[in-house]
Amino acid sequence: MIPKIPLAEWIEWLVNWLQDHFDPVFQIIKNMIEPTVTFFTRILTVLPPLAMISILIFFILWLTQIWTAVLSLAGLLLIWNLGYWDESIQTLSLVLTSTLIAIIIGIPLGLWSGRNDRVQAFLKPILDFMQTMPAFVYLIPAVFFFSLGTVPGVIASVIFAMPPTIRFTSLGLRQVPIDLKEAAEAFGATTRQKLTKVEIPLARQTILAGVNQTIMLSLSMVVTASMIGAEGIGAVVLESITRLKVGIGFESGLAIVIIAIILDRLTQNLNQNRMETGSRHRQIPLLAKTRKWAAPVAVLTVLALTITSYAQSGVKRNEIKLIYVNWVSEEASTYTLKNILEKEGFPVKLIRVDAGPMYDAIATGNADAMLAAWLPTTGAQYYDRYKKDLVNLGVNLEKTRIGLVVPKYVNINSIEELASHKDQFDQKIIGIDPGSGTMLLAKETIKQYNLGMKLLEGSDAAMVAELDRAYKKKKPIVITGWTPHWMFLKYDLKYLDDPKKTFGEPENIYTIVRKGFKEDQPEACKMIDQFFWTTRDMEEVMLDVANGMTPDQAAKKWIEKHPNQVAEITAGVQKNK
Amino acid sequence: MIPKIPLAEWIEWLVNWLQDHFDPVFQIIKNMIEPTVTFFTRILTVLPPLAMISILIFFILWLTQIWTAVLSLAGLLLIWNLGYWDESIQTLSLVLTSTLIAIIIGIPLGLWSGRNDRVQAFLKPILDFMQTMPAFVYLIPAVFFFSLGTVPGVIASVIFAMPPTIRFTSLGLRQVPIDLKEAAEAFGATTRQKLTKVEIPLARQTILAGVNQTIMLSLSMVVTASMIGAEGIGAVVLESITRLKVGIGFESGLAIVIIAIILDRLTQNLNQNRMETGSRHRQIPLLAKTRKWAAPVAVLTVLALTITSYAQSGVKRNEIKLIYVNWVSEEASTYTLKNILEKEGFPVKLIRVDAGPMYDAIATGNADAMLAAWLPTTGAQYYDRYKKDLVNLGVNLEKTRIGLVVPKYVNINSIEELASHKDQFDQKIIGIDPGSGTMLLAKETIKQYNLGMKLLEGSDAAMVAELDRAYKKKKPIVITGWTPHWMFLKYDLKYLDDPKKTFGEPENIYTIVRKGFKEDQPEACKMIDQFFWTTRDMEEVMLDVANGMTPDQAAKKWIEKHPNQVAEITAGVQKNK
Amino acid sequence: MDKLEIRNLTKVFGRSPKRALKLLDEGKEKEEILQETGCTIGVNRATFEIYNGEIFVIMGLSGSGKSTVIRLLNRLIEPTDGSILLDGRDIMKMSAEEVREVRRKKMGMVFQKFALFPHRTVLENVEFGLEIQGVMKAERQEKAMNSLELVSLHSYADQKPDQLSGGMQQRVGLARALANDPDILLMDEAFSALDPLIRKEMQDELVDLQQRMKKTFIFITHDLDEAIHIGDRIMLMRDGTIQQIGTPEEILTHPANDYVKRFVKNVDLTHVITAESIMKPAESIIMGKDGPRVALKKMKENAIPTVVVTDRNRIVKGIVTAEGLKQALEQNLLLEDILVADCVTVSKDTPLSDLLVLMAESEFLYPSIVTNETGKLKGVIGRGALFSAFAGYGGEKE
Amino acid sequence: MDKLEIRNLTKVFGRSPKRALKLLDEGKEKEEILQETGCTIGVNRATFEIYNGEIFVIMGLSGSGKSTVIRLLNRLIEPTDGSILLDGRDIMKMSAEEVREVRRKKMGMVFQKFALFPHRTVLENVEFGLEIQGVMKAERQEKAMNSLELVSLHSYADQKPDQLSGGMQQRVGLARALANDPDILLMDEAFSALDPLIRKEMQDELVDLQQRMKKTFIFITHDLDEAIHIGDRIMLMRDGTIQQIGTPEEILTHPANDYVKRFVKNVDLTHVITAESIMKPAESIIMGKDGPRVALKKMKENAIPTVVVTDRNRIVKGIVTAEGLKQALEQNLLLEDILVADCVTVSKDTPLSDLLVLMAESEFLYPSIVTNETGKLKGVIGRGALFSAFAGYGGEKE
Ligand SMILES: Nc1ncnc2c1ncn2[C@@H]1O[C@H](COP(=O)(O)OP(=O)(O)OP(=O)(O)O)[C@@H](O)[C@H]1O
Ligand SMILES: Nc1ncnc2c1ncn2[C@@H]1O[C@H](COP(=O)(O)OP(=O)(O)OP(=O)(O)O)[C@@H](O)[C@H]1O
Ligand SMILES: [Mg+2]
Ligand SMILES: [Mg+2]
Repeated sequence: MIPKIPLAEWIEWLVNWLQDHFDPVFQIIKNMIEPTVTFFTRILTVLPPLAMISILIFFILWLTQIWTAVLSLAGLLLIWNLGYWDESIQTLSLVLTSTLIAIIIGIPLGLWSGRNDRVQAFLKPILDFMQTMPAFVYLIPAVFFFSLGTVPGVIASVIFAMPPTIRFTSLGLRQVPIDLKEAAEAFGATTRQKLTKVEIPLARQTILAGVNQTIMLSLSMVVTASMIGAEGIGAVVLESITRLKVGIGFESGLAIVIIAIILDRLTQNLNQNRMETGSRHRQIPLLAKTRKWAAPVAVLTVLALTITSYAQSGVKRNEIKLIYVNWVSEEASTYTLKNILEKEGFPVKLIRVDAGPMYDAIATGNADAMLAAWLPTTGAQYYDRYKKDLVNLGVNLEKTRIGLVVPKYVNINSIEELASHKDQFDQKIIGIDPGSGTMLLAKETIKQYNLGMKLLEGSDAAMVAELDRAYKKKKPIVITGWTPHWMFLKYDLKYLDDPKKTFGEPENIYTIVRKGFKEDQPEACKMIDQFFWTTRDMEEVMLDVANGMTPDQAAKKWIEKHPNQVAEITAGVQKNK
Repeated sequence: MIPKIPLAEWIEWLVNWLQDHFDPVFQIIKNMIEPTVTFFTRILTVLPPLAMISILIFFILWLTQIWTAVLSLAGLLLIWNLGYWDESIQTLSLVLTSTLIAIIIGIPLGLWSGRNDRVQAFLKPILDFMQTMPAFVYLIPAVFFFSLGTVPGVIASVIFAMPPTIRFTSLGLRQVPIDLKEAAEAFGATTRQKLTKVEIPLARQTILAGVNQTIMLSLSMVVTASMIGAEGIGAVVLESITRLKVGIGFESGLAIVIIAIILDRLTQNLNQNRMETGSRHRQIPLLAKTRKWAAPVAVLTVLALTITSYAQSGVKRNEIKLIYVNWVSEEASTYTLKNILEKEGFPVKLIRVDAGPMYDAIATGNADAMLAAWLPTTGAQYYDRYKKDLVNLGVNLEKTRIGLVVPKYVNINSIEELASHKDQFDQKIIGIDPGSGTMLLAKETIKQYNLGMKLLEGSDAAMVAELDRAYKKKKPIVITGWTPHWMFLKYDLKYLDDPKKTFGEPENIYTIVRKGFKEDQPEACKMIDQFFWTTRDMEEVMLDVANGMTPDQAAKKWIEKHPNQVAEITAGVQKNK
Repeated sequence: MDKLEIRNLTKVFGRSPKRALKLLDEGKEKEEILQETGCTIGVNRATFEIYNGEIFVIMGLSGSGKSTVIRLLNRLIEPTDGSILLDGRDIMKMSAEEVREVRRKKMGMVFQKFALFPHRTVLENVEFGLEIQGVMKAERQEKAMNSLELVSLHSYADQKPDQLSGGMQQRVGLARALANDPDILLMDEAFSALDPLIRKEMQDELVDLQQRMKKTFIFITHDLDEAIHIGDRIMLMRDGTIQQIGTPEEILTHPANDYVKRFVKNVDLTHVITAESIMKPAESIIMGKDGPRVALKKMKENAIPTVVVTDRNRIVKGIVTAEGLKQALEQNLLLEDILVADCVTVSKDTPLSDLLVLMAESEFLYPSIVTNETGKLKGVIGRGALFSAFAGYGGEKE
Repeated sequence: MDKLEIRNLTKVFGRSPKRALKLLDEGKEKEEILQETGCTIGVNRATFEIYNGEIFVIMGLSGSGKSTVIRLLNRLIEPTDGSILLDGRDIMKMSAEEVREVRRKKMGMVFQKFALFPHRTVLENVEFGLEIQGVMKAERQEKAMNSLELVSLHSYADQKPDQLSGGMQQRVGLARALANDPDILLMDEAFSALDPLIRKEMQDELVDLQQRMKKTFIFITHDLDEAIHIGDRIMLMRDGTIQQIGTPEEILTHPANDYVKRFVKNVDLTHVITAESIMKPAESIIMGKDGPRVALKKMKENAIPTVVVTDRNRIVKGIVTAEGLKQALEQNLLLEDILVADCVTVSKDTPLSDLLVLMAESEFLYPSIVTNETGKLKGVIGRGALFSAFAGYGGEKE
């Protein structure tokens, strides 16, 4: 028997080799893609949502029929209402960039393959490869090459989404009737003229259907892209799904769908407009007559927005990038710091990631600061790894705690007592998501104390819901709890003593900035360094968020209510002009 | 301001409502999809791989040109050589099923929308929805409705992959020249005749391009589908990627690509065959003349295979479903048991899943038995949850162990000594994947013993590679180890004492069967009950696998070498006829 | 009997047919209406009948609505207004099912632009109509083959239409319509791409079909000669309106207006006017019964220089001239001896142009004798009558 | 001067042209070769020239390779063999660049199946050639509009081709080719869908273009009358081979073989043969110089019944007859008094058929006088000469 071909090894070697030798190339690619995405995001976010929606609708009105515009308006307002505007814009930028790249590369390739059988035969398996090689497989190398963020997301989208454009451009070209090609030739058309004047216009419908597929597929990659740190609505979906929140997942998914439908209608209209010129004035009574102004006005508007956004960004140039991990507690602290910084005139950009990438980003200088280093336990694995590239500014919150928690009205005080009272609690401890550190420790605890109770799995939200229900009926309940958590503000709770220390020692949360940040932004760094608050403060903010405020609102409220604390944080810092 | 529309809540409510009231419908769907997938898998696996490859190639040769067949042969052999044959067949079955469904639903819808503008306008946004609503969002409800496994995978594939078929069928129909439609009408063609005799043949190219896209997209969903338990190559990709094994990920991804390329070539050839009849005999000198026999022979072959497979399955009807979690250790034990059972004439089906689903499957009766219950710690969360629906047959392997491991030539024996010798080990402990329980315990250990060493993350394989390197140079090294593991056979290793018991107590591995299994299959159950071996036995098998054998081969080898032990296991059991 | 009755048939292309019709009522021209409304007048209130078993030819300037009329007849396009009665039933009011039946059994069509199915071979194209009707494969292939042989394309049966030349494609379209064997054949410039030889064959085939099978043809052509040759009646259209309907002769001799006149201007009427229409009743004597004297008497009575000789069944034998008679009387010859047998004898539908040539060849020595199909005497045409006919119909030449 | 020299041009469609050529050499028929190899003979070793400024007509049965020849001329299809010299340069050896130049500047083409661009308006279609050449928008629109006016379609400039009737589409194709103003125009059945009136206009336009602009036309048609009317030379093809090339008269009077004979059988030669070819030199006297006696003498010398009277510039004044002269001598009348001025006078390219009609109208009293363009005497045609010509060329009629 033939031995197994060591393909896996070859590939790993190749990836390493590429990583070692092609870095400049990857940097060039990165430097081309990143600004494009930023460009789109910038001009789309330079105005507040409603203003932006108006402008967009105005253009849609120009390009298409009235009811498409109405539909788009409804969709965009829904996105805004659901609160996914910013994320949607980021997603849109990502999709526009990938689609743009896919079209710029795909259409020429498609044309080539439409005119040359050999190219077609050569491309076909490659296209198959691009569409079916699971994105997960090349996302990892993509991260090696381009580091986390939007760029590998765009690249993955392009790889997955480009084939339809190529395939259908080729197909469209091949379907152009031969006698029309001949006619063009008979008049001495160059290959190029034949393409632009005859073949492409006639293949237009098919090509656009391909482009439409490219847009759809590129949107369908949004969630996958977010797995490697691409910002946008995909991240929301991913987050909600890992938390089993179908509703929110659907909501945010819907935002993607709305973008898809609007883009689809636009490309579709582009298609029809060309097909039947002159005779559609009955359907667009509104702006049809001024249609000729659409192009120049569009150019001017985009120019204006661009200038404004880059002018603004002139101020924002040394924007502070705060990165945080996707936990409610860190959300609270980071938003609070952000609002304080902004009040003092420092522009701030927030980046939400997983724990690993957070440390990575600071270490590589992709982000400036973070407030979320739970040490020595939780963040240890990352902290230890990147330690030499981080600057630790010290604690911003002391004494976090994990343990079993009961309402104050429960009459036991120690875990040891629990074993004998377990029937009171139905022999259940209400836990959270199975994978979390808290749960592991809770299990250990049950074992160590021989509690013989069942640890129920669920989620943070489910646990609080259960607590709420019991609390209202004053029923005994025991949950896995940790501080800071807003439930301690809302309910009268207490930790059960843990004589065996199975839940470990309390941790502190540290502030960490990148190397060189102090030199670059001494004032901001000082303020970040001085940021310090208590679990109670944090819980205040978290509670407001849990009750429905946005993190920003909650943070602002806290800042207003605690002027003294804020003053301490900003003490000795010069306002930024 | 308008309050946020509570869309998320509505959706959650809707999902619950559907779950409560539409269960019969979902069951019907499930009962239609599952047998189809099984059907494909059965007839494709009834023969050994090489025989199957021959048959497939023979048909490809009939349908297409010689070099397509050669290419396909190379591809299939590669898959087989890489060891992904079974998984590929499962994937292929899944893809064929979804494509079939997508075509059966998609083409009529496409035709309808191609002939009716209103339908087209209505379908467009729905298609956008299907393609861009992230699969993750509806996979969760799909699991609610259809439980884990292939069915929700197929449904997700169909949803994502069907739109191109609809879109391009519609487009193709719309591109048929109006004068040809008129000609058909002028001869009194019914709508149906016009469709089948004129419109579809003329739109064929475009329709097939759409179907091709459907196949591609359905293949691209394979990995996502595997996230909810669909078997096949997707699971391999997912597994390798979560373990950061780019090479294996690529290898298995390549198997998907090969399937894609072969399917692509086939549909493409279907296309061309019709386009230029009569004149291609120069390109297929081989079997062209016997082509007219292709259809009947194909039907006969499929029939024969079907009968054979179902005849076999007549024996297999009460096939024993062994389920196991995706760890090398459990692979070893499960394969060994499987081979013993088969030797005694009991047909066995193996199912590989994640830990949670494994317990779930036994509890719900979807699988019969498992050998992989690490208790009381590792599997506790699941075991506790499902306990009442499981039958615990007792231990099959005693005293698993986790701890820090060093080669015997290292001159320390306890973790406590490690602190003072840490420079000898470069202050490093070689760990495995960050999320695993072992690592958490190792971290705890470092803290508890105040070792001040760094715990390196990586993977099982990376750790062994590192160990191998050090071992050859007789360099001191400390790793996180567990028993059973084949490295203990290959290298002379020892556990470091753990006086503080930070790594917890040893666990045992239990055998668990579903309720009622004993009654259904008393003989098999008895044998499964009697299955018992030692870590050393298990490690033997694992080592062989690590050295390149397939699990089946390794299991068979072990059975041959240990007739006595096998005799004990099979003692008192009647051979199945 | 009327096969088809068309009443007030109107078709306006474009978005606002109502407005266009109103402008039309106000007497605007087609082009003005196009400029103003973007609507094109296809057919404008056409009312006419088509008789059973006739070849009805439609002519007119390009864009005058001929194809539109023909496509309205089998309802390929819906009319803006008007009705079409087929054997007394209104096609416009038929259900889709009924229309389909009509198209299958009663009306075949040859398209101006061929409209062959590129994905089918020539044979499969010709089979199409039968296939639609559910005829069995063997039978329909045979019929299709016959049809193809009719247009001499049987050796191309397995090629695809795009491998054929233009004229061959047109013939495939023809064969496709013929294979169906419908009562009524709608032929839109069905011969335009045919060479003269095949065209002649096809024309003859058409006339043959009409006479043997009593089929009705509605035939669009731009070839006046063809129209005159095969057409029973001709309809002339302009800008969607009917200008004149009539037999070829009617149209040629009595054009309804200037347009028609201009249209037929270049036709050499002498190709159309037949011997019958200018012949005079012939004085004849019966061979074996009458002698030279009778002949002379008849000449004198009627002041004519020749007299026709027939047998008792009025079968023409020849003529005798005054000189011949004189000679006979002088030399006592028999009628047979002075009989001129090689004089010009034509059938009554010989066009004048042919007659002129024949008489010129015989140097106008004798008048021509006109006979019916069985050779019986119908009349004579003297030189003078012929010349004056030419003076009247000779057409304007440049 | 030769504009185009075609040498040994061969085109075989299908996969194995070599084999087909071999079979062809063995003398197999086109259809046999098709059965045997699946290859169709398009053109078979055609060698001919096209002169500068002529209208070269190609005729032949459908499928005989006419379109193939024309498409080979501008290299739309690559020949299997042979060469084409345009102004002495081999088109087959030209680079793509050069071929493109030739197509842009030197050769226009009208397609048998129109090949209009459906996505462009009529005007944009006509602009196409100019657009390709990079002509500025305003200029090319103007030219295109002119071209459209020529085919009277300017009011349809903004419609799409599929909104036009067949004939209108063909005219758009025509306008598109004309707008480019090329030296050579390849016209593949360019008038087949036109009605007689517009067709006549177009023919005249063509002849005008040829004469004014010295353009060369290669013109495929199935209409023999058209071919004869506008063609300087006619080429007849059959199954890819050239059967005969010659002026219309040559072809009609001396058909090279049976096929050609059959092809032209139905043509009334008298429409083709002109007065010039049967006229006799005329005896004439000069008015004011010669008197009746001179006339009489000439008559007697030549044994003719009439003599032509001209002025000193040989401009025809009329004829005098022997009787007239006798009368003049008897009554001492002047030449003017006996002059018959209303005798038939025709130009030398009047076809015989017209002449016959004219003479018939005047009852063959006098011979016809043939003059050149300026009215100078060229010859006379007597009744006898005319009749014997008819006896020779009259064609077979059924
Ligand atoms: N693309 C092609 N593939 C195969 N055969 C072809 C092709 N084009 C033309 N032919 C064959 O070549 C021969 C000559 O065709 P061509 O079009 O030149 O005829 P034609 O003289 O123009 O006839 P028509 O008067 O009907 O237009 C025909 O027998 C035709 O079947
Ligand atoms: N689909 C259409 N849309 C708009 N206008 C049309 C359409 N079809 C025909 N017409 C217009 O209707 C008028 C009549 O067209 P029709 O095709 O009946 O002419 P025709 O008499 O057949 O001419 P030809 O002899 O050129 O074929 C033309 O002016 C044409 O522009
Ligand atoms: Mg027409
Ligand atoms: Mg042709």
